[in-house]
Amino acid sequence: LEEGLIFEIGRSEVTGVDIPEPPDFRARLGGLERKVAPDLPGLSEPEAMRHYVRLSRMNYGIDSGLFPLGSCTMKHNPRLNEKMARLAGFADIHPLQPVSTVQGALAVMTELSRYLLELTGMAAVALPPKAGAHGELCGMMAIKAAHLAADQGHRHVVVVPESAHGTNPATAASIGYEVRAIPARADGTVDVEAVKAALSPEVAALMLTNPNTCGLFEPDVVKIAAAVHEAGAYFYADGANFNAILGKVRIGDLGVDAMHINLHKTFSTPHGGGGPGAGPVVLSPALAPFAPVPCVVEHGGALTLVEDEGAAGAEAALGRMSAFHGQMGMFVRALAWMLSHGADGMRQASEDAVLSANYVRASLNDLMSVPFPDRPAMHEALFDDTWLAGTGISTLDVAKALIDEGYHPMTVYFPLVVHGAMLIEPTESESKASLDLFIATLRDLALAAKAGDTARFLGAPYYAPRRRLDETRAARAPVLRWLKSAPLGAAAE
Amino acid sequence: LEEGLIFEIGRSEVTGVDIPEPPDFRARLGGLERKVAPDLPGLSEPEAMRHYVRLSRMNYGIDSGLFPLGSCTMKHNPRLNEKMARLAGFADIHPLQPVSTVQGALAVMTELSRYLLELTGMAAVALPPKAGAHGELCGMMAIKAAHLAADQGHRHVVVVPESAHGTNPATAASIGYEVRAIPARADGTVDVEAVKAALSPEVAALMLTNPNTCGLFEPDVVKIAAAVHEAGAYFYADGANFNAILGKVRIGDLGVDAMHINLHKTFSTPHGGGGPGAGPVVLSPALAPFAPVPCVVEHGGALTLVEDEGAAGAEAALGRMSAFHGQMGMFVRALAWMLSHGADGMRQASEDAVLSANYVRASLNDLMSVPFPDRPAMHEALFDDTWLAGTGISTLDVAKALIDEGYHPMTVYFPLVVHGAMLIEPTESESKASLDLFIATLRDLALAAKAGDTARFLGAPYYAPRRRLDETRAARAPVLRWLKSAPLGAAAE
Amino acid sequence: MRYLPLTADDRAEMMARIGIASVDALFADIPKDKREGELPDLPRAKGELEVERQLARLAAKNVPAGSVPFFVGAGAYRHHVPASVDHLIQRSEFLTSYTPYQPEIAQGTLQYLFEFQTQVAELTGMEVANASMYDGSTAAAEAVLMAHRVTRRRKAVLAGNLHPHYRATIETVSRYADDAVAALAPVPAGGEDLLSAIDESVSCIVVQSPDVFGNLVDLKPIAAKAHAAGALLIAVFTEVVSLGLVEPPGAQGADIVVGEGQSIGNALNFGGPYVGLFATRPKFIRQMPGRLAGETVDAEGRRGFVLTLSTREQHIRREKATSNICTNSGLCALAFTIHMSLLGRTGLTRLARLNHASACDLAERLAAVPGVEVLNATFFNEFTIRVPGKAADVIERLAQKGVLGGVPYSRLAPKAGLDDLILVAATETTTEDDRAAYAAALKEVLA
Amino acid sequence: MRYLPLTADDRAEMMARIGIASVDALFADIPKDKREGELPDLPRAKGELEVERQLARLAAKNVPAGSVPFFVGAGAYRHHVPASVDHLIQRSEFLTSYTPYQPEIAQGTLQYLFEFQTQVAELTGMEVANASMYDGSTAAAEAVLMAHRVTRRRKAVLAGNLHPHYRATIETVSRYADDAVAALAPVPAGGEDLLSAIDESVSCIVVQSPDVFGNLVDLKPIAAKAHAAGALLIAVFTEVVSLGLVEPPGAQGADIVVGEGQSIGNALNFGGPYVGLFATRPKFIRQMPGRLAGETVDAEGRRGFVLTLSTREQHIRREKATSNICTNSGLCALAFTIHMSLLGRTGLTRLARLNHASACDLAERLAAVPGVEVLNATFFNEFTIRVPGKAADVIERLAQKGVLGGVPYSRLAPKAGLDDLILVAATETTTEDDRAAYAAALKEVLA
Repeated sequence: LEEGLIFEIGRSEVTGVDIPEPPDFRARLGGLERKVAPDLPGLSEPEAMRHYVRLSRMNYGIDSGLFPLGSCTMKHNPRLNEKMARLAGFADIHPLQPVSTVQGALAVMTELSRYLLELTGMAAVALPPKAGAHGELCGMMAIKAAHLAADQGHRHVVVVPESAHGTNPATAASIGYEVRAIPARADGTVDVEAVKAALSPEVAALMLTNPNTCGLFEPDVVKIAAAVHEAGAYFYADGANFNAILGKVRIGDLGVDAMHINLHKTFSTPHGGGGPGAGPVVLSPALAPFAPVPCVVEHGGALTLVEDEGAAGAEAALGRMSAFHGQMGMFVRALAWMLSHGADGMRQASEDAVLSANYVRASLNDLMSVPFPDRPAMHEALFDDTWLAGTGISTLDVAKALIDEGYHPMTVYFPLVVHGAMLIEPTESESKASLDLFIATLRDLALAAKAGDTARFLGAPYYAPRRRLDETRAARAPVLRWLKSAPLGAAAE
Repeated sequence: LEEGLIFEIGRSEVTGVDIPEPPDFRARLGGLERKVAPDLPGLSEPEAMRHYVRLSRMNYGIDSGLFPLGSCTMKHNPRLNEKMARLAGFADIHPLQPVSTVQGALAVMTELSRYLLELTGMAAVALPPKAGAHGELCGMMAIKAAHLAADQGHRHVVVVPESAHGTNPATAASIGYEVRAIPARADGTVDVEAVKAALSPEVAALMLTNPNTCGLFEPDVVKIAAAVHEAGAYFYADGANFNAILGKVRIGDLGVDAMHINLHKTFSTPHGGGGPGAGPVVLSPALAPFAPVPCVVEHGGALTLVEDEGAAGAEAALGRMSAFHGQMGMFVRALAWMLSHGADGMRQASEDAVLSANYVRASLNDLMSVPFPDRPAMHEALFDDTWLAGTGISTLDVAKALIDEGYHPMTVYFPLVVHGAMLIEPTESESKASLDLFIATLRDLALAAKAGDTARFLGAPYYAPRRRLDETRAARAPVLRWLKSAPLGAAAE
Repeated sequence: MRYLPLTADDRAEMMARIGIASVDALFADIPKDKREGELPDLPRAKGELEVERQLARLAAKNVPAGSVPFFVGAGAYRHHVPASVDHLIQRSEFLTSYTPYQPEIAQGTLQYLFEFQTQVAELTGMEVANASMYDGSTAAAEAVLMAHRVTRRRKAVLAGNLHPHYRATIETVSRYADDAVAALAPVPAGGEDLLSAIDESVSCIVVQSPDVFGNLVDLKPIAAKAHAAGALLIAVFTEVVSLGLVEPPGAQGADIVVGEGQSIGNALNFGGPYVGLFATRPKFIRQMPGRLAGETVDAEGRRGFVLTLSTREQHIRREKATSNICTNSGLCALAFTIHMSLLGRTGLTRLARLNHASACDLAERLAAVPGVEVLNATFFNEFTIRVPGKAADVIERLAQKGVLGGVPYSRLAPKAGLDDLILVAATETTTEDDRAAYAAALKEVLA
Repeated sequence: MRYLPLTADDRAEMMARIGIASVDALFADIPKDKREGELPDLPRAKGELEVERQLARLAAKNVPAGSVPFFVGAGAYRHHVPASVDHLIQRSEFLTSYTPYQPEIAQGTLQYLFEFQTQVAELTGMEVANASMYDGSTAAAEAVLMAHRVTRRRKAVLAGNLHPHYRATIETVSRYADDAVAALAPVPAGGEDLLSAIDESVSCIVVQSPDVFGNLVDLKPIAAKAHAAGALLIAVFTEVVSLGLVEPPGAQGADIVVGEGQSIGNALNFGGPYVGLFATRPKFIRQMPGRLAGETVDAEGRRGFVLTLSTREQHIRREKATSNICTNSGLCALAFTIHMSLLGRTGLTRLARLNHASACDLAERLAAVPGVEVLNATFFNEFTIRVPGKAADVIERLAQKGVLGGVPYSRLAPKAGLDDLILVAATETTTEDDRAAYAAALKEVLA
């Protein structure tokens, strides 16, 4: 399967869009006309259709097969949600139309908020953040804003467990916080004593993922929250693993002050090859006043938008996260998912997700090593590479061999606290037959690895659109765009 | 790539559609309740999505690559047309709603008719037929109706050239006509003298494809039409090859009395793996009164439907071809294609289609044998298997080898008048680069065949979802449905 | 033009290869005086935006079923189709593929046809089904032709309560094939005497159940009488969802079962494209029209599917073919198969029950409207009411009130002298509000 | 529940394998008193039909742009997107795929990102672009942070005619990073003095062109002054279609170019999801935020693509990352790439000309309305009018007449004291009838 680039297929005199030439064209551009038209190839529509269909066939998606990526919740993406998001009443409205003409859109935002608040037991939700990491940024800004408002501006440290997502320290650092890491216990959970030891009057917040990145629920989370609050700090929870606990526990009841929610994980909005996401942040009563603008408020039966920092209802707002009001297209999809599941279906979804992960773990633990076997897994099953010792095969090799079996690999080498980690999240949308086939495949691979069939692993994948790619070469002399003549790499150094 | 059947994947207690149970259910079925619920497996939505996506990946479509099927006109299927056909105002209206509530639908039918009449120079068009063969049936019924009305019921013979589509004799026979075949000339065209010799007072009609199935325009078509008319018969034209002559010649000007038009060929409505099609029939003034019901008529500014045979405006109607009014969904798509191309674009499309076919022929005629080299091809390039003589490779083997090169095969063994025929129709929607690649592939195959690389052909395809399938076994003991236990084949004999 | 990839330069190069100076040289075989000089008298090419505007304007002149209380049936039914169905049938590999004559690269199509055939057979209670016909009415006409071939007789009897369009379709085909048709008179309240019409001259009797008025028909005695006379029973349905709740024709002795499959997976589409279902007994397979997908193995022994028994078809037997049908309803059959796979036994049963309950509720409400009589003793999701005065006028006045209240039987059969009957359908898409609105509007119209 | 494949039997078998009697055993680590006993206080599961009805009801409460004469812009623009674009981005393999961390089975995504990067670079006149940001405003904020890293200075100057939302986004990020921002006052008619704001303390100056009022800005002198002071010029655009007609920032000396890409391939979506474009010079690549697709070869020497330079990113460098951005706008970038591939140079140029012509015509018509003043000497497809009285009131009254007439500047910047200005946009989707209707309605409103 080979497919050229549009720059090789297309021609600048061809176009796949028929646009009339305006009559009597006169420019009012003040001499700033483009001197050289952009050198962009055009494709006729048949050519474009074929090109992108062919590219798509080099991809793997949830619809292709099981997608066991830990911490990423690749679940079924209902097409109903796509259809709903494309209703003209949602897709063809402008963020700056008069609010009287977008009451239905504001109602969607209100309804989505209600669901998120009920599921989390929190006081407020900020819808604007555009993805999980953006939500983290928003939540941490709210914490900083709260400290500033309380004359606690000197708090400049954020405590983050070693097992955290990379975005956590990156987010904290990006708004000027110093990151203080704490190690995990041998059982994969955070030690409340280690937290206490790390806390001080300098600490602004603790950032914790719960269920954590080892796939475990932090049993001491309530104590940790209490310790954090006692130290005058806030408790930020990473919501990446929210899918394990819908309808089972409300994070507000655990003492969390802020958590972002990846609508593209738990609430099934499509990952789309890396976005768009949406990362609403739920906030505790203490942080609620510091939510960013805009927000929707009800006013005499009509809904309206508070768009300006400092306006009534947004006096303490942390500011603005981006233009306009957030990822409306994703809100509609997530709400459609919630309405479809209902309270009962959402709890069932979490139970099934957790059940499936534990089933996978229980079905493989005789062949693959489980670093933290003593606790039930949540919606992810974590393995390390102890079982590969002496085989000459690495975690990465197992991942690539899985591709040859028709699967997307699991998450590998994360969390960092486990050596050669393999993190498997089947989600609730796999059938038992599908899980059984996946388990059988992994068992077969494990036996092959132990039997010394190294070629099957080291050279893998053999049957994918590409064999392993030379990432070093890509990074050493980066070629980041197509050029007629020489690659850009040389110049880029 | 393997994928089980739904009967192996699904379970009867699973459903992918959530439907509430009606409260207080009481049946008014008079004791005719179903005793055993149908043994139908259900799939949850994620399972169904994956199953059919995987099945689709075992298919080849126009969007996958060039589709050079002669006589089938596999051209680009614009997605605009799909979008238009799905507008609620077209897709969500019922054929028996009051006509006052479907004026736009009737306007589409009227507009489509106007385009078809203008392109063909004919007097009337019957929209109801549901596919090309159904249109043939309709056209031949109109001819029979006209003869009956003129006391010419004794005419019981239809003259059909040997090179005709199989549907032509099948259609004629299905309404009681005897088929009289006439041979083709050495140059691939029909001999006007042979036609004259076959004509007699018993002859009801001549059925002719023009451009013919050898890919040639019948140069004597006007003389043939005159001879047919002189003999008191009608001239039926098979419209399968209409794509060659849009805006170049009007078949009404050639003396044709009836022709069906495959909207799924010339006018780009999708083939969809074998339908649905649509086969409107255009009629000459002599046959126009005999069109079937229903038809749309204008009446004081409003459009209305004449649905009943014998009603005013349909006194001579041949009857009804099917329930309701025809393939509306296809009408919208075809009209969208016509509006998009316009008069200029349609003529250009035909010119490009013919140019492309001749380009393919001119690029291959040194390696592959052209049975009728003396005339320009129309939109198809015909080869025979003379060039394979002595190689031990058949036309079928070449077709299957083409699959391994990533192409759908051309039409093979049709027309029957040419030995080992290969009929290639590139259509206007291929770029020159695409044609050049296809030509290079065929040249490479031709050279390989001549060089004696028989394995590449006889075992082909090697790289498709399946190797060659055992068709004899399938026909000898037919297994036409899935059964839990034994195959049906035994019982079927 | 966005659909035409060739540029002027491309064309020039291609002409050079062919050895011509102008593309007109390729059209030299067209008699010169017949070639079109001017372009056809039609508008020039339009951009997508313009085409979209023009067609959207026309679409806006129609009243979509979903926008009003809607009760129109009589052979086409409004059901809810899951979004996933329409998404899947638009996959390029399904939408833009050809008839699966090259099975190695058409297993997707062939396998779903095999699944479709099995589903149809199971639903109808028959052993085998084909890979689809154009629609229910043409399937019925093909069934009659098939019965003639099987019995070597040439006279069909049509029940009076057969959908008039189906009747007309069969009559038209029969007339031109010089076959005889005896069509009985309609009996709106059901209870037609069909047995006395069957004798040894008859090839088949065609009976619809639920019939066009909505009545359920007990097919068992008819099958018995037909078989005793050496004739076939052709059972017809126009609402496939009924088979989720009603005893299938196959269990009642039918020899051929045909019907309309539109309800599952397919939109109303103003009457087409739809999908004809066609099932029969194993002994008749080789007389069956239409395509058939069959199971086999490939050169490596893997299961695979092919079109089979094609010796029945027109491209092999030409004038001896079982039918001239070539293109069928592939994509509509796919929609049917996917929707039915989603439903499964559980979903289909629930769907059928909900339809029936919706119609039962509506019948009660309408029966309570002064002057209205519900004729049916039995029905599935459609029944017939008698109204004072002309049904067509009532329907028109209901439409003016924004209710699409059903089909006047007189529209289907203007000469039947049954001008006061309305066929009324309700499905799972009909809400309680819709039903209440209908009763209220009807009361007003009749007041 | 249609999305959950497990049956009760499945669950029982799975629990048996795990060795638990109840699924609650798996939640044992949740403190018992914190576990939810009752279900959340939310409605129960709904069928697809019901969900569709509920959301369609909400959608119907909005006024879609396509249903009225529509002139709203100010950072998001209504354009016509070919049907093929939306079809293609819904292909399962694009829609349901993950970030392409496993390049062997993600070449589709990686190749289109490479195409996207090249298109963005070419459009902006820069050498390199990343694989997209969330939107234009967050891209602008990231650009400022990048300028700080490059210059090791921490003060940004924002032009007064920068979109107020972009300004607020940059200010918010800067405030929490303890960086300084100097935002100038708006000059609606253009001709802002930007040069005097640049000195050696400044890391960057952020200039939008066309600016929020629609004026084109000559960036060349600003670039010269910035470079002389050791600062970077960050050029911003909110309407990418303008780059089909207007000299690109790269040709005018910009160091970083950011902007909103929504106009190409993406619907209005009430503000999101959109796609941020981000381009810069080769020497700054390693300071660039966001993902990058790069070309390489596979083990068999075939060309392939990977995510590269990931050492910049958060999952490698954690607290030292260039940005915390992780998920970006993959699918919106795909829509952009496909639409741009269809347009090509020819289509984009025509599209830009048609937009400009539409706006020019509208400006003339509105200028002719008594009391209305068009402020702009130059513009692309959006300009500013001054109306007597409050712009917000005028817009509201236009809306009541069914015309969505633009954005009151006061809505974007309530404290700017510019309450009589309306930003008015026209695109290729604006018809002559629309423009005439606007002028007529405005005349009435102001009368």
